[in-house]
Amino acid sequence: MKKLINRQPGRVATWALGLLPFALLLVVYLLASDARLEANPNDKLLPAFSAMGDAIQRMAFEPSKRSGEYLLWADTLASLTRLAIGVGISALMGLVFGIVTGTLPYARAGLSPLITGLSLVPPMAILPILFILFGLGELAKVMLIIIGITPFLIRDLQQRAQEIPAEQVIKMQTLGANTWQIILRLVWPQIMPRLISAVRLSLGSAWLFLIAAEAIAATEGLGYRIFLVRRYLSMDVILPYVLWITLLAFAIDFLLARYSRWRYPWFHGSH
Amino acid sequence: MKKLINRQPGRVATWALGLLPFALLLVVYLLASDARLEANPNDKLLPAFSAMGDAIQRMAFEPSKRSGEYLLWADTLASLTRLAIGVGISALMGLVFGIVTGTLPYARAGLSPLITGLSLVPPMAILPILFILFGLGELAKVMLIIIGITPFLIRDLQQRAQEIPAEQVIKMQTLGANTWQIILRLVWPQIMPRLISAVRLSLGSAWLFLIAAEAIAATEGLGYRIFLVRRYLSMDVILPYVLWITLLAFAIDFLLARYSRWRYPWFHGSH
Amino acid sequence: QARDSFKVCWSIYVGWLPWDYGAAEGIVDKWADKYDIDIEVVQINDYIESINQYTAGQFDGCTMTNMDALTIPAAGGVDSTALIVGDFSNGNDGIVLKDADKLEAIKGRRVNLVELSVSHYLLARALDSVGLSERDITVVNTADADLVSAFNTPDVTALATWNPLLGTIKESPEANLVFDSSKIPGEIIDLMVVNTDTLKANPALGKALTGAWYEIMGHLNDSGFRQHLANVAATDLDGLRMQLDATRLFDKAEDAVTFTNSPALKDTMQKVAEFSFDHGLLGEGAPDAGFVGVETPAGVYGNNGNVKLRFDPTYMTMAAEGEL
Amino acid sequence: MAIIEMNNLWKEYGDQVVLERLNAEVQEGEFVTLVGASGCGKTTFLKMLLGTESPTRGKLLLDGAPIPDQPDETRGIVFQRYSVLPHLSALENVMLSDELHRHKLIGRAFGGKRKALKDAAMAMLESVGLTQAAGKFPHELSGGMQQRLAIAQALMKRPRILLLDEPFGALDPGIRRDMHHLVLDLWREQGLTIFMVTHDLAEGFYLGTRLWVFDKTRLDPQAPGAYGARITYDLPVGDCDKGTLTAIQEQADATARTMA
Amino acid sequence: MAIIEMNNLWKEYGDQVVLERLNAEVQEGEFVTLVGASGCGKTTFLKMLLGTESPTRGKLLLDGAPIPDQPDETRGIVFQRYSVLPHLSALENVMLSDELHRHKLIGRAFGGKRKALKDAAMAMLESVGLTQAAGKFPHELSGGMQQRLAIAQALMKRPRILLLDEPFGALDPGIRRDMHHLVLDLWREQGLTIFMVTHDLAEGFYLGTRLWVFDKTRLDPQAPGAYGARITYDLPVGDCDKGTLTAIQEQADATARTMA
Ligand SMILES: Nc1ncnc2c1ncn2[C@@H]1O[C@H](COP(=O)(O)OP(=O)(O)OP(=O)(O)O)[C@@H](O)[C@H]1O
Ligand SMILES: Nc1ncnc2c1ncn2[C@@H]1O[C@H](COP(=O)(O)OP(=O)(O)OP(=O)(O)O)[C@@H](O)[C@H]1O
Ligand SMILES: NC(N)=O
Ligand SMILES: [Mg+2]
Ligand SMILES: [Mg+2]
Repeated sequence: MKKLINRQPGRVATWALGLLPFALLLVVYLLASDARLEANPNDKLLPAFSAMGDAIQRMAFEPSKRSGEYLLWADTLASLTRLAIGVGISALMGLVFGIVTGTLPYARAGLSPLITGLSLVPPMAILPILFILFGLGELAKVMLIIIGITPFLIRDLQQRAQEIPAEQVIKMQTLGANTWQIILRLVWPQIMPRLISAVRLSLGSAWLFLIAAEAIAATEGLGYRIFLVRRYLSMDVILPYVLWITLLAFAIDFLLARYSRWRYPWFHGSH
Repeated sequence: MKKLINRQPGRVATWALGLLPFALLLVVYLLASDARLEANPNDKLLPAFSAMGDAIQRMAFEPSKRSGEYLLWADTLASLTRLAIGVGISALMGLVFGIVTGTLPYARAGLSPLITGLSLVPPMAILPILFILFGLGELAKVMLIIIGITPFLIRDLQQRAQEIPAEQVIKMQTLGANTWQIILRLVWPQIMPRLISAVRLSLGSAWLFLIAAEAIAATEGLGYRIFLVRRYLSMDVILPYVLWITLLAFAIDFLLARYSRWRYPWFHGSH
Repeated sequence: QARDSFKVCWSIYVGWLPWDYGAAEGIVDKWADKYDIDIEVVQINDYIESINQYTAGQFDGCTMTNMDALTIPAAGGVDSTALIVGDFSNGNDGIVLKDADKLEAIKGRRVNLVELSVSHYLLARALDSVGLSERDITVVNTADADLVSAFNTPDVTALATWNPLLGTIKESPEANLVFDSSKIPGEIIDLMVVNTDTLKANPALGKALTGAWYEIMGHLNDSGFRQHLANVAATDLDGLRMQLDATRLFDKAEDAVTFTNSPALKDTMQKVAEFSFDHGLLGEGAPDAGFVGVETPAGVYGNNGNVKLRFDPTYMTMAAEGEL
Repeated sequence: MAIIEMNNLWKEYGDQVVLERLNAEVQEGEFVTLVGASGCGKTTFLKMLLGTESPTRGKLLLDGAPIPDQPDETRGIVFQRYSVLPHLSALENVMLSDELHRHKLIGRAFGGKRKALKDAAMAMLESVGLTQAAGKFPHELSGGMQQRLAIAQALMKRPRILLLDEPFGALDPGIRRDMHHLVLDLWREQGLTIFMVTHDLAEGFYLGTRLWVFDKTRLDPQAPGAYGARITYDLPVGDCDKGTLTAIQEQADATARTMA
Repeated sequence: MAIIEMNNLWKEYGDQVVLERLNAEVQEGEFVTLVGASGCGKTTFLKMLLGTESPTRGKLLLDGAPIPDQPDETRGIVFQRYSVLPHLSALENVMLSDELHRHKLIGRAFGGKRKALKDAAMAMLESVGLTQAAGKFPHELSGGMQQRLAIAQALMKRPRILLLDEPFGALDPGIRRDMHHLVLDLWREQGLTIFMVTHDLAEGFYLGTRLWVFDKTRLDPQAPGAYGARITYDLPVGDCDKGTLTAIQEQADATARTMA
């Protein structure tokens, strides 16, 4: 018998093992839900799958009575737009400041302590100040994402820029490059795939901040809906929404990973 | 003249440059606060430093009338205890599951997909379920931290365990080690400093979840206090609390880094 | 089934603050001992979460308004009894506008409030009173803890909320209170709600809670009591007085019994049920506003076969008659 | 009986043939050195001896039985890098195998037992000249010292076969010659069977009792993976003239160029 | 006038003396090979020529003036690793210096200009035998091809001085010999001045017109950093017999052992 550490499951076993815990979770949910519904047929905490199916049908495929919109899609569009703008601006700032502080020692000396300090401030605790600065409109929602993830992105990309082998920076200089050209033709292109990795890492937090922002002041969005219906414990809506968010998060992560592999083969080839 | 990329600031310049943005922030705050207080002496949004001083005096050095406690310290103790328990349990789970999935291919096949799935679920969206599952005691407050950071810790440590060079695993086997011994004498000790790095990375999220949990179900704690006095827009209390949280976060991060260097010189020596 | 240990929860609102005094001063324990049971009184920071926890069965009783009692536990199938009718809001909830002192000016504005809460109900009633409807405005759901700072931003020109947030907002020179709950007295009612089955099996719980509550009410004018409440609410004595003044607190059990027995309660619950139904709060399965029956001493509103919320003056009557 | 025996041994990765038709016997106590162009399968061969890779055809026998399909204490190994455990001091690295043996559950010794293991380990460290470095971590040691430590660590387990994969490739020429003496001494003392891969033909000639050259006898420049390497020379060392050396060198170079 | 001149040159890191009292002149077109024990300061010396390290005492002159204190296009370099830019294809790597030169702001050429640069780059790639690999990224190339690319890239800038730091250390012996021919051809064609560090004494003798041995003349085993290395041999190549080679070897080995 091989030692456990040397034993590799086959293809089929890998799939089966991977699906098993999900199947178990499902069974546990079913049992718990049945037990609660037995005791109180109106119980809202662990709705039956049929109730969730109804809720999905209602939210996704029937126009809302109030606004005539298909709520799930309207919410998804609103949230994804905010997420895209927030993460996009953060990525841009992370890129610019990360490159500048990672490449230029003087910029690093001036900005790094501030960024470190800011990265430690819990954004949820300073919401009132954020409101004054950015109002309560779309900007504010997006701003919470930006404030939440930009310091991380900057610090990560600064690190990555500093990790570019000194040999390559020297090489650029021997080829006649000035500082600007070193940034443009060495640091920036090499940071791009690392930016994608950093964005992938920060997406979890971005979702968190998005949901928090939508819980604060909004009229649509996935987080808005969840916090709104939480008022009457509509788990039949919340659970499918959570699943949907999880799926979206997974899809975005997957697409970013794919894009990076396709666009930056040299990065993935050498790692 | 050296190129900008080659120019290094001296010791004094580094300090001066690093402090400059903080000084600027301070000045901006003072100006904005003065302007608002000029317009409305009762303005609560940007209190004068004297008002914050009074608040600190009241919260930190005078016993509360409700409980006779020194609120700032009681809140700090409560929050740090929750943070320590939450992060401690998460670290333990991260360590155990990270090692198991990182070392044993069968465990990885079975658990990795589940952990990946769970890591994508936004914990804020399933708060009601969490509170019902775990009650509203200390465990529940801590649970949000645990659910928030454990999937990240497990995935990171799994990655790190997988990165241990195969050569070393083989070497252990040629020295007669079985699977358990390989874990005990190779994987576990090598993962420990990496656990500290991972914990440092996750502390920001841990604070966020702590504050969110305290906002919902607590009667003391730094997050509770901030959300309590937010109803009165008591920025004179909120701002010092936020600063204090930032300082605590910084101190914890610093101590962990120091501890790691002291305890695992071999890790830091070779990186 | 009979038990001897219970948990009730409360959240920070002026009408419920006395529960903390009762717990801290041992009054609740004293009454629990008297009936040979244990009662744990738990503060929950987030109001909605406290109701959710109660609805999910984590607590035997919880403080909430009449509207939330109908739309959360009752609509969720948890048969609930309003054991103690503590007060009704008599100015504690209000609508504030910037740059206008007439409610009519709200037309076309975005109104920030906690959607589907009593503020929303208040707004609906207010709009009604000036011949407007919800279509004339836009409701922006805003978390209660953030309403005060939200008011400081230029984007926000109208909002509806309750105390102490309302009081803090009114301090701002820009704020004009254009409507408040004193114009709809008795419609926003603050209750101690307990699970009906639990109460039936354990009358001792009802007796102990009610007895404790009216003993606490006896301290209403003590300075120690007021100071305690002010501290818990993180305000001062003036702030507390302002909040109490806007609250019609039934410190005498007789008054609460009279209020509960009056036919107006049934009408109020009808309005609330209709509002809730219009906003989908009674659940998708609800065919009409009367889907969830509400039992009041003046009769049942709605579906007799599905009564889930009961206003039961039995225990308050006992208190009024000194039988506890 | 031969300690190692190969019968028509093949190793393929998918379509790519790495090694083909290997046939040889090695007796206990031989010192076999392996040379060949980069990528021709020397490391792959060692991995099969180690048990981390399995032959795809043919037989590889240890004492006449199929070789165990995972590493164990019969075969020690020293790699070019990662050869000692970075989190243990030099002394702990050398004590490790005894500790694992004595205490199956915790893999650690304490008290008097520890003292005994420590003495044995210090004796081994002395024989490789690392007494002074006993308390240091590997990252505090130079490359040569790390490799001496790796050898000491492997020998503590008294393996029957020692596999060395370019163990001195990263070392200074001077240090390398010192290591040669060390390895030869230990080999003689302990009666080991050694397989050692090297890039340095001279080293191969100097150290071994037997030199194997791995090379492709057929080469398709369009599809370098179509044919595998074989043992093209199997020389008892001493039995070679300058001409052989040059011939080997040129043949290996030609292969390397085609494959690069 | 000498292209490079050293007058009583020292390099220290804090207390540690790395190089001391170096004096020499190098004429344009010379091919200087540097050998010496590991850690004796060869790379440090190249860094001073490159301008990334400054002398702590004495003078290092280029054309009679202090050498620029940062890298520029007069001096090209090829390292043992990281020698080409991983995110550019082979062709782009070679075109890079021209693009940087033509378009200061964007460092990129388009259209007709790009075509011209491309042709020049393809010619250079051909001269190092990489025509086939023009479109590939470095990670798709073998080690030897990467180093050929690095040399092509450096030579496109037509530097006056080319610095090579063990450029072939990681290559197969056969491939290495091919590279020797390539470097010698290019050196002759372009009239370069070359400084090349190597660990392989034979390589040093074979390639250079002049061989420098860096070694410590004074050694304190208790404090290996107390004294620095000097140029202990400065041999015009060809002018050496077997005895010199052995002597150099033994001396360097002794130093290496003390320092290890
Ligand atoms: N796991 C694997 N999967 C696919 N191909 C592999 C694998 N391991 C090795 N190879 C291929 O097998 C061939 C032989 O590799 P090996 O490492 O044995 O060569 P080597 O002789 O040790 O070379 P070097 O001298 O560079 O160490 C190479 O072409 C390599 O690409
Ligand atoms: N930045 C630095 N700070 C302090 N000491 C340094 C620094 N760079 C190099 N040294 C020291 O200077 C000495 C010479 O290093 P150098 O890299 O020049 O040696 P080398 O001859 O190139 O060795 P090798 O053959 O191993 O490449 C070494 O002892 C090294 O530890
Ligand atoms: N309970 C309230 N808002 O009156
Ligand atoms: Mg190999
Ligand atoms: Mg060097």
